[in-house]
Amino acid sequence: MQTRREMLARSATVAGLLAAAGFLPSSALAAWPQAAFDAKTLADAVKALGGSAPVESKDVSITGPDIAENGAVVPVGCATTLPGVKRLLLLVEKNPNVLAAVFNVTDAIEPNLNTRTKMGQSSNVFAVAMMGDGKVLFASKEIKVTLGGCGG
Amino acid sequence: MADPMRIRAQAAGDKTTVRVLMSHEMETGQRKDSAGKVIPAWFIQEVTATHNGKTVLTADWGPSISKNPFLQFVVKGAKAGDKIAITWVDNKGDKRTDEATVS
Amino acid sequence: MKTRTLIGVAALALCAGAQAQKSTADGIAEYRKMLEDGNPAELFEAKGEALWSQKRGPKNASLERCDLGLGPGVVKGAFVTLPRWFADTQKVQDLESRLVSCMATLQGFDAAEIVKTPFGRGEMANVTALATWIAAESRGMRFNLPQSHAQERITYEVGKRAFFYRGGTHDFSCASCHGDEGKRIRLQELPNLTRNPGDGIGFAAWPAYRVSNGQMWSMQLRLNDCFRQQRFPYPGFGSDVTIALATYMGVNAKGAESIAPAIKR
Amino acid sequence: MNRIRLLLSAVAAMALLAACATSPSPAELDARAAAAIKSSFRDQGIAKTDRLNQDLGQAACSSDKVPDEATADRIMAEALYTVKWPAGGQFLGDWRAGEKLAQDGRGMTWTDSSADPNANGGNCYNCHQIDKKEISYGTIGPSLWNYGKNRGIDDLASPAFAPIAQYTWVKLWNSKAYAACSNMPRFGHMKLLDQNQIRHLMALLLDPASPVNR
Repeated sequence: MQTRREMLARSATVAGLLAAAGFLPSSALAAWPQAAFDAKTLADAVKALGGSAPVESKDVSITGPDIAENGAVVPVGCATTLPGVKRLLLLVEKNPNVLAAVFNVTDAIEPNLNTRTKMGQSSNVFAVAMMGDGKVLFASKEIKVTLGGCGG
Repeated sequence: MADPMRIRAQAAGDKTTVRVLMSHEMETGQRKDSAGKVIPAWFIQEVTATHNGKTVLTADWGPSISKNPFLQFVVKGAKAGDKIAITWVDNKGDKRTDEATVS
Repeated sequence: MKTRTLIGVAALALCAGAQAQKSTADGIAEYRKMLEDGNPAELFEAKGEALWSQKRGPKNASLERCDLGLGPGVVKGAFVTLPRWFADTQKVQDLESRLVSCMATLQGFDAAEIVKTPFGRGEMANVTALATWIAAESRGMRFNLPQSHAQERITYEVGKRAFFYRGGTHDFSCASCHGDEGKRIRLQELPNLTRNPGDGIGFAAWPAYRVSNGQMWSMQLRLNDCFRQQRFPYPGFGSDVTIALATYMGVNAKGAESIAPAIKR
Repeated sequence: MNRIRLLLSAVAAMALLAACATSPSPAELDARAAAAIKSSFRDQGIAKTDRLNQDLGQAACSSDKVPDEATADRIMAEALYTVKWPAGGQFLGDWRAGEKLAQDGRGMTWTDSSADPNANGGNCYNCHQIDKKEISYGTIGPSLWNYGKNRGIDDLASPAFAPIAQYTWVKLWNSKAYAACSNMPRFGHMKLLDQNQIRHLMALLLDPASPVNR
């Protein structure tokens, strides 16, 4: 049984080897925020995107099921009732890399987006709203991931 | 070449709900095949949505978005007959654009 | 006094247990509902629809003259009558084995080659996509398999026997899991397939998109994986047992509404 | 005269029709099914076609009817005879290892590389409620929550322990000893789990320290 630290260390080694061999699929897009997607915590991800420390807010909402029958596909949504939002983020606290998606919102759409994310285990999921005035607000929700089927 | 997307864009009043399904593996780069070799990451990194040619949304995605991704958003002011186009680009540089007419 | 307290605690524990159970079931139902809108099976449906009319194969022909049982080219309603007897092949065939016959006769593909191809690859992936679209064309219709031909009735009886056949390292048969009402494996409800399990349940839900692995599963693959979990050896694609089981389940589902292609755990 | 001839030929025609419509006898259908099963499967990995060869119990429990009493008795008696008792009379292992095995549904399929018991799980939660903390459990078998406690085992020195331990060991080793057509796999007899693994499951169910008995 590997500990989490051993596993992380190992995957870091693997990643290092791959990078050295030129195999690491570094972004095909210059603008893709690599550092944010490498982040391990909510605060680090937001920081990597140039945001300040996130504050919990009831004006931001995260939607999703209480229980997911399968972690491979978990429907989640992020929204805010406040005007002036620039970015909406979706994050899964216990995934190896927390950030799942960054939505760059314009005035032409409602600040309400839905997608589906993978979850390795039961975890909090976060919706973050990065506002035009520099405020960073978030909401969280716990989603339980159960084991389904025969497990074989 | 990647398979086409399915885009449904339905107007109700002055709002149009857009639902998109994309055909993509969204491989995380953290799984191993049966021989124990790491399966390289392969995932959509950027999604762009346009309404009659004008960009209304861009998104950056990581590999934790589910396989065959789903995206739903609401465009203000779009009406029946308008065009909604979606483009995705993955980390290998593959891209695909599909268009739907608002109904 | 002490006894009363104990009973009180026990009753509380029972209530809590029952409540937790209910909310688990509700939670799972809510999760499934959320996934219905935007079933990735649509991606396979679209692919199958395009494949049907595309000129392909050594004969560079489309499948538009393929007879799925209701006459050449008739797609709507065909799915809810399969498996059935086909005079040209002198066989009872399910949707997928029938499609392979059409791909061989109309398009010139090598049927034996397709049958050997693993699920999800090459022409087998195309068979699955075609089956997904053809099933979707009968969405909302009710199963009504013909049983007028003697071979259709014999196939049903063979299917019934195969359904109850115990074997393998774990002594499982299909009936071990699907022969009773109201049972579950983990949180997954198990339909009783020895009778009509209801609209859109069991036979009336496949092909289905499998959330767990992001694959489109046809009935042949569904049966294949049942046998894998049963710890049986490997059933051939379109083999007699798979056709007989599909006939058994399809006839039992008479009157059930098809919701295929569905979305599953 | 003509009418009689007509009638006769009508009768003959009907007899002929009836003959055509005669469906195969149950024995013929059994033979057709056996042939279909034989021709439909092939070896894949560790799952070979010899897994289709039925023993008495499998054959007798392969229809929607239960076997007759004499056959059922024979199946149960033979099953009981196969049971191997744990070495040194040691019935219990570690309930933590038992919980892990109970959660694990793997083993013996054609995608598993080894048929060694150490590659197998017990599949228990697939069919049973065990520790209440696990909400994802099946209902094909009865709930095993408080299994030992409900049977009066408060400590291992309790006189209730020995008979319950023996009963449970038999159930895990060869479930057919108590029910000819039990849905439960024969974990010991079919070499799905070894003696130590069964000890761990025994501890999960019977050890007063196991969360199952809290």
